[in-house]
Amino acid sequence: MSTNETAAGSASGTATEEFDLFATMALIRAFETRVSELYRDSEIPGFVHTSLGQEAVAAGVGSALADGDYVATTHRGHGHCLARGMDVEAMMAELFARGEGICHGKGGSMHIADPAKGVLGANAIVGASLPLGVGAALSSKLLGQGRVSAAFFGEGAVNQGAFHEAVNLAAIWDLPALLVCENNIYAEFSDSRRMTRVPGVADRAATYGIESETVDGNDVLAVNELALAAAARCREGAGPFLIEAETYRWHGHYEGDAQPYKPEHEATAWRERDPLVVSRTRLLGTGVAAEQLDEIENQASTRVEASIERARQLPPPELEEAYADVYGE
Amino acid sequence: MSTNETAAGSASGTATEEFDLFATMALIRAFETRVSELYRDSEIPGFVHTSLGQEAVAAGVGSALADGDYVATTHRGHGHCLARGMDVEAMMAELFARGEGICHGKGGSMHIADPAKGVLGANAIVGASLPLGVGAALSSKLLGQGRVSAAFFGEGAVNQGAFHEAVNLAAIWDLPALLVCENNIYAEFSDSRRMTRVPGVADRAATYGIESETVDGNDVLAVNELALAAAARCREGAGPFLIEAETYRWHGHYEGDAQPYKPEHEATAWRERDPLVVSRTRLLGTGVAAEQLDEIENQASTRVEASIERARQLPPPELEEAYADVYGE
Amino acid sequence: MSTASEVKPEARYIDALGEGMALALEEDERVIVLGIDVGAGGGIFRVTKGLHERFGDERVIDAPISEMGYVGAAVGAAMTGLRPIVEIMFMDFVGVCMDPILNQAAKLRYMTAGALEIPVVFRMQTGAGRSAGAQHSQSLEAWFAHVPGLKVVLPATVADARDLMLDAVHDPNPVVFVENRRLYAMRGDAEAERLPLGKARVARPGDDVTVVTWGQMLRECLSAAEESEASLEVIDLRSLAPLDLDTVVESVRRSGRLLIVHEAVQDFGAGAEIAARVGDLLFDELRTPVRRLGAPAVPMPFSPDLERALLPTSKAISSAAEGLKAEG
Amino acid sequence: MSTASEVKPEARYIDALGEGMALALEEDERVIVLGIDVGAGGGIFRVTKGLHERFGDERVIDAPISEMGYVGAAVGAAMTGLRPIVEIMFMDFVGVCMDPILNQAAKLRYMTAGALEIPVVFRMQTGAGRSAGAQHSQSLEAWFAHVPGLKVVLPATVADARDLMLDAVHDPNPVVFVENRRLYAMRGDAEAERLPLGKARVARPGDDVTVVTWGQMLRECLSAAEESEASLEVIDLRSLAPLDLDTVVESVRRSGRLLIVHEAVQDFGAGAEIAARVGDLLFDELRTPVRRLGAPAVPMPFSPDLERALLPTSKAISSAAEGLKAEG
Ligand SMILES: Cc1ncc(C[n+]2csc(CCOP(=O)(O)OP(=O)(O)O)c2C)c(N)n1
Ligand SMILES: Cc1ncc(C[n+]2csc(CCOP(=O)(O)OP(=O)(O)O)c2C)c(N)n1
Ligand SMILES: [Mg+2]
Ligand SMILES: [Mg+2]
Repeated sequence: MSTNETAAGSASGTATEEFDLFATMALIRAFETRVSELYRDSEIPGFVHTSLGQEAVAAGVGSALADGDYVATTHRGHGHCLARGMDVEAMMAELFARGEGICHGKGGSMHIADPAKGVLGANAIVGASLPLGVGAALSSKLLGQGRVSAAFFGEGAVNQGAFHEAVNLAAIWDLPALLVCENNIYAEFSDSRRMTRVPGVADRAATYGIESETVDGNDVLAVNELALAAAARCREGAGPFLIEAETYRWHGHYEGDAQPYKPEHEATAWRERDPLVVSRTRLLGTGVAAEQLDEIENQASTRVEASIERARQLPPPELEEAYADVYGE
Repeated sequence: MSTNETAAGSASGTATEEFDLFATMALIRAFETRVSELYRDSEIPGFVHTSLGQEAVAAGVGSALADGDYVATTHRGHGHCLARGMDVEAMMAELFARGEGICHGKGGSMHIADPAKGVLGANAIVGASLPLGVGAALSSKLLGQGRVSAAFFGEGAVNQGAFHEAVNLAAIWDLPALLVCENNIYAEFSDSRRMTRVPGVADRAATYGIESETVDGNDVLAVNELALAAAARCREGAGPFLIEAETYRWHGHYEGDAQPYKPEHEATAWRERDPLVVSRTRLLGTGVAAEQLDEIENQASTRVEASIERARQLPPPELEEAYADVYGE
Repeated sequence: MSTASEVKPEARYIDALGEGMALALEEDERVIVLGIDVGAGGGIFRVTKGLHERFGDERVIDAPISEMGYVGAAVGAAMTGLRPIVEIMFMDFVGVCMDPILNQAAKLRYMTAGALEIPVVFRMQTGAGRSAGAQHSQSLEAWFAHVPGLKVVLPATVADARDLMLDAVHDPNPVVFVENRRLYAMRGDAEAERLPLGKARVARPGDDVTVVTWGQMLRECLSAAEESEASLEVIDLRSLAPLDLDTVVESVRRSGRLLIVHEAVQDFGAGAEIAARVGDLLFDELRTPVRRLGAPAVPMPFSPDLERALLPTSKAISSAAEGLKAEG
Repeated sequence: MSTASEVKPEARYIDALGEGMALALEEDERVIVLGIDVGAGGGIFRVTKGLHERFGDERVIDAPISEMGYVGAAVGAAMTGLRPIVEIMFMDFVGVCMDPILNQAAKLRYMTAGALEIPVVFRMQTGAGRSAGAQHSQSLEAWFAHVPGLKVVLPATVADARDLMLDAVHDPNPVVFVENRRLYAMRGDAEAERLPLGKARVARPGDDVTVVTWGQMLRECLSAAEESEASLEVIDLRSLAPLDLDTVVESVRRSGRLLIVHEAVQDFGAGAEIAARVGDLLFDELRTPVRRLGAPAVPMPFSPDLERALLPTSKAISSAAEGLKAEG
């Protein structure tokens, strides 16, 4: 699909659609904002990587998937989970390491998962989402399920052998794999443009003989329309598709990282292209009232706040939990 | 460098140069022919992968390297070793697992090496030659040695993550790495064209931002001239270069493999483009006498035969050898 | 291809492996076989011969030389409804694809509190004795046994080659399935009593010394038992995880002596765990120290002479056992 | 940056590591530091802080997220004249880059009959206790100790963080250098007596029970020794390969009792090897069975409460030691 088609698609997006996308972004924003604070306040243990600034990718792709579709994601996966409808309370409880967390406190931020919703999990090994996601696509194809498997990964993961091998497998096996690169320019402290001579990730698809497209990752409608088209293509059996969503992470790699490696003007410019503001502006232009959008944001905050209140009250896992689920019967 | 330049270079190749290249090929041919027989007769143990049919790549690239340059190679590495001047007797003794073998009988065909000649070894892990070769190139660059490091690999190895990662490292670190793919179409029993949608290996260089060129791997002069130019480029600090040499292995993946997976017409066509015949024909055209070439071939056979006779007489390694060289002091 | 009951009593180990896979493919559509050249080529050692012909492209799948990719994909497929039998051609190659085994398959059930099930079989061919050199001869079963969440089975008999394969496929957990190459050509009874995965087998009863082993070394131990002046009770462990310590302990209680034999490097090998546990549990009952016999701490040399000298032989086993008997 | 002699007596472990690397970089031009974000960023845990500033782009090199590539390149560089210190950010990540360690670095000297020398240091940060989850908390030292050709060092003190780093860089062999993250902030004496790589240290003398440990668990064992009613002799092994069994045996000869403590999963862990060897060598001299204390066979859970419950504590150590003393 060409950029033109996408642009055309974008124009035809209705306000109702964008409204839902905006709501998803608002939820991710509220969630991540509070998670960042809670982590700083040591209420959440472990490692946390927030996706603030990248909400449009999660919302745009997540909303393009159907029930039964799969998502394999990364260490920066809260947004993808929320966009696939995972329960906010169960997620927050998990980050708090509670027994009622979605993974009973055994997974945490880097491993949060909900297979019932198709979310095979965040993953703390850079690049691992790709073979796993491709494997889920293999299941879908061989079992004739017509499911799409979306594998999220960062541009830093592209330098992993796992990327190379998995993309090729998806290509030669013609799998319904939606390969979604969130190019937020940095991998930890490293400017990824220094880590390869050809920074465009979509360009690399050609070497595997698959199609790809770069999209403005801060424009939720553009992401969503591209993802819808790409997912439809996958479902029709046309093989894998690679999306490169250009975006930016606002916070450090981890909370507390002062990001000395980022030029201020760059950070500022990207902040100005806040995906929620981009969407809000467009929605206002279509006649949606600001109050309606504020209300959505308030609802998101309330929902997140309630999940925090609840998580705080919950007990840690029972000790037996530590010994459970190592093996199945 | 463009194809034109290479062609120009090719035209200027003198008969004397090709004469030496022919001699190297003849040696490899004689060596591999006998090794194949000796293996069938159980005189050589272990795994053996011959490079019959691929002699022009080894000779062409090997002769383009200078003293001090490095070679990291694969399971199919005899030709590369011979082309770098490794001692035939010490090599044969190694294949016979003798104590006087170049590796004291501890390496064998898949691990034959001679660091004194820059040969860092054959390697039994597909893809491993690439990171190792790139590491040697890093040494050359950081120590300011101006050495070129040639990493040989098959087209099957291109599907390994190690290829992807190593090529990228060579690119971003601007290393004097000569990446030599011997595309002999097959990886074990698999037609490699089924294992990727874009079978041209040279085309893949673009994804790493490095230059590359495809060459007729059965034309030793063409290979040599491309390799000379590429090595010069590496030495000047212009960064890595990828050569894809199109060739064919005559024998099975291992000796005894009946190769049911190869269409007969394909095998026949490639046999007709025997690199030694291609070179002989050209040499005859420049006025070299057939007897001279026959003599070279005879000398090669005699040398190989002598190495076999000697190897047969040699004793196996002393038992203490098994315990030596695990650690250095 | 025949069904289980038709396997000839003197079938080969390698055919029993193929039979096990064929039965698994036959009984459950979700089972697939995946690996380098496992398809029409029938596998580099011919273990999967005939499977592609019988079950087709979608069930018996050739992979490119991309172990990290296809082993990882097998794990992803196992999470989502397939039951892959994935081949790692040589155990040594786990060096390029350990992550999906170590960090994904072994841990994802636990990390998701049981929400993900990962029924995958990692077949890997292993072992020295064929002059394959240091990168194609390793026995690394101790690594896998050290990783919670994995099962590790090592069939040593023809019947187990088939039966443990079926058990591994039926198991809801990731199973590392270790095939010693030197067993491939072995013929034996395909109709031996079937024990569940996780249960050791007393391969030969005896009184003086308990010999615990697995994989290829079972044959050497049984030969040793034939040759030895001491009466050896030979136990084929069959799996390291689960570890059937009860069977070992029961035997050592009677014999008072324990010798552990494995092909892997002895230092930090799996035998150490058994020695440590029995040494603790039966401290007062052991008549002699627990002994181990494994390969010395060197990479496996290419030379067949050197290689032979490094691997435990029936002679070394019987003399170690006799030594133990003489000790106390 | 200061030189060795200026390190404050109460320096931090993490600074001593940096100091060790700085000294190595200073004294030998062939030494390089390589890893993800080890350069201007100073490392994700700030271990390499200041090195890039001081030694520049060509000596302190940022790598992309390509462990297989850059660890393999480090091995290739070590063969050809450099002496790389290469970082694997978490030991768990060996899952993506085991081949260059297992099949290349460990074996190439041997396979070339000594013609290749491979002086490379594989730094890897390890350990649980930070709620990092199952993929960022593993202690896999037993894997490396099982591979002939590798040395495995695990500095447990501030002085050793620097001194073993220097020894590892000077060593002509590949050295796996294990840094437990929980030690990074520890302060301690930087000027302790210097022992060679391969020699264990008696960290605290005692009479009743010998406690053998390494890495982070040394602190717990020393606390246990403070608290315990039994008199514990605590031995810091410092390296698993070479394994200084003599020091252990000498101590157990006196105490008659041995407790081995490690953070890694107990089953098939490195403690088993020590238990097996001592159980054999001192069969007649042991008063009680050799005991081990390690993590149970489960992936490390995220929850700090669960995690705490799984790791050996000083209390568990002292009660195990007291139990041994009571036993005999
Ligand atoms: C195999 C492996 N290597 C290194 C790391 C450490 N690490 C965690 S996140 C990260 C950066 C990933 O960058 P990118 O893929 O761009 O994702 P982003 O963080 O930008 O979302 C690194 C190096 C890891 N978790 N796994
Ligand atoms: C990591 C790894 N996977 C698989 C193998 C088994 N193997 C040995 S050679 C080979 C085929 C290699 O093909 P190619 O790279 O094209 O080289 P060629 O044999 O054609 O020279 C394979 C799969 C191996 N040695 N290492
Ligand atoms: Mg990024
Ligand atoms: Mg090939």
